[in-house]
Amino acid sequence: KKQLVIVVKGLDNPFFEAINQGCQKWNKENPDSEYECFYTGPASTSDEAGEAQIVQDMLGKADTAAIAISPSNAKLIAQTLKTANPSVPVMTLDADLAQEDAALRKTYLGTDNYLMGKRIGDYMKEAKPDGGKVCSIQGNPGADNILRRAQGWRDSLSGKEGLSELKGEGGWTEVAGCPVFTNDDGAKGVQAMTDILAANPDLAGFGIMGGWPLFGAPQPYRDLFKPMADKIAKNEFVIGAADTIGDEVAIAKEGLVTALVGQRPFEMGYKAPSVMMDLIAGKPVEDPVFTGLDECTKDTVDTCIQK
Amino acid sequence: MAVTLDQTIAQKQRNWIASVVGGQTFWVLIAVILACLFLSAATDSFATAKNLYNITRNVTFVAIIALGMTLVIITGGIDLSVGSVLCLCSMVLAVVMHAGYSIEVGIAASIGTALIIGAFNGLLIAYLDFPPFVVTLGMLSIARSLAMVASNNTVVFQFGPDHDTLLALGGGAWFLGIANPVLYMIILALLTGFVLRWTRFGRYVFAIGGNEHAATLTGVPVRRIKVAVYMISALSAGIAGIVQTGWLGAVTTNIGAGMELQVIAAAVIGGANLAGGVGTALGALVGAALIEVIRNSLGLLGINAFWQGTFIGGAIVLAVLFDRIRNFRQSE
Amino acid sequence: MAVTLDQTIAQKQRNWIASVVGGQTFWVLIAVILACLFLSAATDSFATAKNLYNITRNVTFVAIIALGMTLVIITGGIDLSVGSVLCLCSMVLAVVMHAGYSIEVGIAASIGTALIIGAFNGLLIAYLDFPPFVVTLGMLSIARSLAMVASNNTVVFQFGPDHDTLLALGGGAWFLGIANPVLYMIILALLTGFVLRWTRFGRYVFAIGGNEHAATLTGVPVRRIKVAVYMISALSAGIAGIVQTGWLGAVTTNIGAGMELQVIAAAVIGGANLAGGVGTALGALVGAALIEVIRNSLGLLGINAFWQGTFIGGAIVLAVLFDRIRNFRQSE
Amino acid sequence: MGQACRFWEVSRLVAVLELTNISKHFGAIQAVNDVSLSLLAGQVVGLMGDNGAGKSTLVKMIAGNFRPSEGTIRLDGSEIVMHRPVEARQHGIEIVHQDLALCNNLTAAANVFLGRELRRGIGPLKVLDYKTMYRRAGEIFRELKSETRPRDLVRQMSGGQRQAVAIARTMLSEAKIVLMDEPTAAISVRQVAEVLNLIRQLRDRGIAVVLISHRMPDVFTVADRVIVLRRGRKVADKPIEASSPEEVTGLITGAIEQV
Amino acid sequence: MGQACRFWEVSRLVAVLELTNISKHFGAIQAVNDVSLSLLAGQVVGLMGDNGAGKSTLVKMIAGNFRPSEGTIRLDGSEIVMHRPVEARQHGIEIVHQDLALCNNLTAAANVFLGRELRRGIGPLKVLDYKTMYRRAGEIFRELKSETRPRDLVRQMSGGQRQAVAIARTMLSEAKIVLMDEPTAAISVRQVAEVLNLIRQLRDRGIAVVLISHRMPDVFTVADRVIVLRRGRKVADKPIEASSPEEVTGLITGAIEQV
Ligand SMILES: Nc1ncnc2c1ncn2[C@@H]1O[C@H](COP(=O)(O)OP(=O)(O)OP(=O)(O)O)[C@@H](O)[C@H]1O
Ligand SMILES: Nc1ncnc2c1ncn2[C@@H]1O[C@H](COP(=O)(O)OP(=O)(O)OP(=O)(O)O)[C@@H](O)[C@H]1O
Ligand SMILES: [Mg+2]
Ligand SMILES: [Mg+2]
Repeated sequence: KKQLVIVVKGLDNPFFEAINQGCQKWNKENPDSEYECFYTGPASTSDEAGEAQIVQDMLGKADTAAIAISPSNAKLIAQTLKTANPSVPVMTLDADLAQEDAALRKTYLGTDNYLMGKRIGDYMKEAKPDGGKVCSIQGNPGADNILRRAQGWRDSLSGKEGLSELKGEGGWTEVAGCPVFTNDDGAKGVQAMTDILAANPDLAGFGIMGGWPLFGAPQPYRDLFKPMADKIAKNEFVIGAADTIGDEVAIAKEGLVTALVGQRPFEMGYKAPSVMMDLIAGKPVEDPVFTGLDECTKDTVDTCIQK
Repeated sequence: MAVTLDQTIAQKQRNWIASVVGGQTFWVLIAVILACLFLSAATDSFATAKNLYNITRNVTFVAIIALGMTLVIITGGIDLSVGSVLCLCSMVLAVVMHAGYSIEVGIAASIGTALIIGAFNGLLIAYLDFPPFVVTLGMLSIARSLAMVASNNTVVFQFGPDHDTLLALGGGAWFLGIANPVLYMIILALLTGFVLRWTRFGRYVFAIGGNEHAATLTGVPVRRIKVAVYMISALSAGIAGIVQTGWLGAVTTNIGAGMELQVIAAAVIGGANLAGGVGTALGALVGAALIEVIRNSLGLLGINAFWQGTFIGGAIVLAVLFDRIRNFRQSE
Repeated sequence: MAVTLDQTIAQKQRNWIASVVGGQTFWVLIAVILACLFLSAATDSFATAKNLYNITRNVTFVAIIALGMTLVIITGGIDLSVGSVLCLCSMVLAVVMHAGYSIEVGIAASIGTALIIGAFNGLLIAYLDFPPFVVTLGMLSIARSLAMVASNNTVVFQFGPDHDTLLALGGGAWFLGIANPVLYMIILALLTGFVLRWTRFGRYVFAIGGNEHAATLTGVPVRRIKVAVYMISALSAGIAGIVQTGWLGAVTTNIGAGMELQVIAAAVIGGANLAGGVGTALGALVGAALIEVIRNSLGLLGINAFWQGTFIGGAIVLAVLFDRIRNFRQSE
Repeated sequence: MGQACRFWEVSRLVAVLELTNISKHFGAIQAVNDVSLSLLAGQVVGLMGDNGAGKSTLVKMIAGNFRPSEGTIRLDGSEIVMHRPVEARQHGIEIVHQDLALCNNLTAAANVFLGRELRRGIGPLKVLDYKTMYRRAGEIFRELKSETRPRDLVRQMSGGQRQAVAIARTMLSEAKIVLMDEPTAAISVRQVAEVLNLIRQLRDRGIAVVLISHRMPDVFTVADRVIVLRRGRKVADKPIEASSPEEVTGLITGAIEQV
Repeated sequence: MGQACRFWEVSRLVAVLELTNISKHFGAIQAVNDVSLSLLAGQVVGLMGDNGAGKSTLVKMIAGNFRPSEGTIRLDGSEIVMHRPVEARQHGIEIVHQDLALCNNLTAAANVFLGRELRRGIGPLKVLDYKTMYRRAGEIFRELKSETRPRDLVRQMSGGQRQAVAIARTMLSEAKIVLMDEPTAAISVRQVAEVLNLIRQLRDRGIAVVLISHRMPDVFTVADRVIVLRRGRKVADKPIEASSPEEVTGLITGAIEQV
């Protein structure tokens, strides 16, 4: 069978596993297709060069009919694509190339990360219009999608564009020691949040740009915020968090987070093969194709996730 | 003359105070205490019950593994696979319990996995004379890959019927308000200390690290001890994995990534010598504590995130500096 | 009798064929060749010009650093900071060029950074007798943190006026269609091989690894050589960083993460002995090549992504197995 | 001379250990080649030979460190096969290794008792009995007249003290055979005299002693019989009074072929 | 005896090296305490003493491995301060270390030339001259009558061969002073004779030799003068013919206080 290849940033992330689930579901539903969906990636999300090497390998493989890439280093993948000059259609998935390299791929399928961050900010601002001291929790220091979310989040809170740190704009101030980079480690995330909270008792909220502290360490997260459940309910303390993976929705239900803004990785994985087949067939395809966002608050948890 | 000989034989070159003060462990302990005093004075938030509760709990996972690692390091070996073994053991526990088995079955499966991996490492190292670095580096890769296979790379956060028991095990505080993981750590440290000082096994571990050839010649079962030591190291990673699972309430396939270097750093900072023959259980704890106190303080002091790595790295180097300066003076 | 003595003195216990075949490097080279033959037969896509171009280029970054690491390992040390140093040097180059300076200035700044870091590591290790593991572990943390500071944690992908020169340097193929990085790697490997075999410096590196005490007693400038060795290691990471920047066309604070273990694995698989005294430049290349061939083949053979780690880990262990079995037979 | 004769006579009665056609090769190297000999209770045998002649290899086989490639070892008339050094010790064979086999990071007492630590306690829970080990080690050092402190690390000890620690090992249990591989190489005249005295004491207790040494005077002072190895083969085995330093030197260097 | 006298007389004329009130302490340990002595060209000095008496420490100071805590060293009448072993060699002082100071992973020739490799080439680009080093090393081994192959690794060598390698180092250049720290400890009678012969050869070339040994016969065979250290102090320094093994033994053990 010819392969529709999906290369993700790293296998160590359950988010990408959801993409894989979508990919496998597509395979199950299309057993007779001349194509199959093939999922791969480097072992670790931080292995950027490794991802580029896998992209090369896949482009060099005779079976490859089309490829969808989730670039962890957009510039690097762009460079790789330039030198490889692939004959098969290329698209991006989940994360996109930079604006000026857009010509290297046929389309982008995935979340609008900027919008996602903006929505997190919107929820926080709505809950606490006066602002206060905040801290953003980020993942890997080099991850572009997270940086874009953070930008959207800041833009939303400040009402201005392109600030790299909030210093009172729109009433919001980032405290010293923030942003925190957790390197996609849930426990580390919660530990850092605990420290920040201890150091700044007057903190007004957290903006969590990647869901690690919630789905990777749900229990310590609960332990940390259960005593503050009241304040969260009264919007005295606000937490906006990314993703709806694992235990996150349950946490929202318990009222320990103001709002969740989640992506739809399963949908990405499920849709990607069809998009790629369209590209192979030469059919016109929209650019970009945004998968939607699932937005959950305490009240909407039962209905917010698109099935 | 006879008196002199008897007196000489009864003497000891260094009394126990001298040998305590002479060790690196002591100086690192001093550093930890000084750091704590400084933080208590400099911030309101350090010396609170809650912060201390958190710090002591955070320290445990690295510390527990560092105990096993210390044994390995004393024999002159190294175990790079502990982070991945922690991940695999957590995952086995999670998957088994998620499938509806009881917590006992889950823990047994998890411990069993750890022992098998440790035995594999140990057999290759002891009987086929593989370099420990290579074997355990290979296992680092293998164990994490198996964790992905076992879980299908998903987040497991529901642990079947015994869900709450597991969470209480890792997240509770059954005794005097001390976090459970801390209790386990203390028990394991006492056990390790006891084994090292008071058992024949511990004596052999030191002998192998001091002079493996001599140990073999005098009839120490060097190979069996080495296998046991790698099994203990994997076991400690497994135990840490189980406890951590109970604490976190969820398992992903990236937990414990990069932990091996942290654990080795803790053991080495605490005085274990990678050349073999030297190390203590207390040192493992103290080394882990120093790293955690630094990490905690960076948050409390509001240090810029970009600079935090510099502080942590600097502190690791500084921790050994005390000991070096002392040695340096003495030898000159 | 006089004749016998003369004959004895003229003899050599092992001729060069025996000593080549006797080394681990040889067996790993055989393994690499076998793997390549197998892949050429089993897949259509392995033995294509493009794939070979990619493989040879991919191998270079680990291989170049492994050359420097081999020197460190021969002296009996270890350098865990190379991944972070690669990152910092790339970042310095990128930031300087982005600020509008020429490529020469950028490279000079980058190399200068590498040398300073190497000297720092080396001075602590050689003159203050710090354990190499601790110092370079601290530096692992520090260098990456400094890279964040230098770049403000942004992605740098515009390199000022000499942008294209830099990309050509790393991404081009100026000679017979061989990727430039491969050329650099070959030149550096020849240089390293030459230094190890034909210079006094190389001789001293081996002497230090063989018996540091003896080297000191016989007047080898042990400390200065050690400092030089760590500087070379950092330098090799810096060079790899510059070349990789030219190839990648973008620098983030992530690059080189976890690379230290890969590099050490390459050196050790290639026959360097972490106990010191043994290692070759060719070995570093062969070790890096084996790892890359395995990685490449897993993708080409369509192995399930979850299982890839198991294969890579297994291969690392297997690589040493050949050598072990041979040794084992001999000693029995 | 009269004394030596006395033991020579006794010895004919009791052959504690008999080696028959023992060989050992390491790969291509033939370290010991078809050696037969017997050790007799209460007799000191000096084992001499050039560097690399195979002396250490021979005694290591007796001590259970190596297994012979060929040949048999008979203890008190019955054949034994030893797989580990512990088994040799259980048979009453003790050895002082040429490189002393000491762990620098342990105390003198710990080194003396290495491999057979004393333990106390009840049932399966047994802990090391430090006190008794220190006491016993101290007693042995006193017996050896060596200023060695049982509680000190071996790392800091002088050559003579290290030697004392290695020799002390052989005195832990009542051995039948004591093998000494160059016990006097690096120690001063004072301790040499002590060691030779010790060997005489062992002999007088009826223990068979093998003394490997390159020091002709030592061997001729204390040994009852001398065995010379050359290139793995036994080239001489005779009562000491029937030989002379000159003859032995000739045998070692090969100037004399065989006697 | 007559010969010894001859050198004793010569020596009064030429004091190659003079130590004045040399002391060395390591932390609290006083290894060498206020020792003065002079070495004379063409004279062999036997340096004896108990284990830990400070013999090795003393010669290491002469060889530039340690710097004295106190006291001065005078070479050919002018004071020298050495910071590194190379400087001592430049002054014509060679040493054979007690632990031989060999690198097991290098060849015999590489060990012989360690620290002063021969190189060839033009200008700044110099490469190791393997060929000449192998040749020279071979010549020296031939001179020493040692069956040592310059191209073999030291790891695989016997005790005697290792000793030969260490001794060969001292013969690379024309030394004024050769210090030998127990060169005969672990080697067989055959090589002992060679080493003693070698020492005589050195002496006859007018070189001052210090021989540290625990073997009384060696010292009394070859030395012209004997110095005894006890607990870091010099307790005797007299011509060999004015002393006796018994006296020296007494001095070493402390039975005789001082002469
Ligand atoms: N473990 C081993 N592996 C290979 N060869 C060995 C081993 N042990 C000894 N040999 C070799 O066997 C031969 C005999 O060595 P052995 O140590 O028995 O000599 P020796 O008589 O004790 O010499 P010395 O007086 O120097 O101690 C030597 O050629 C030596 O290199
Ligand atoms: N580097 C060192 N650091 C500390 N103490 C030392 C050092 N070197 C030697 N000593 C101590 O100095 C004293 C003299 O040692 P030295 O080696 O000179 O004795 P020696 O006469 O050569 O003995 P031996 O006959 O055993 O070789 C000993 O107590 C020894 O422990
Ligand atoms: Mg021997
Ligand atoms: Mg000495």
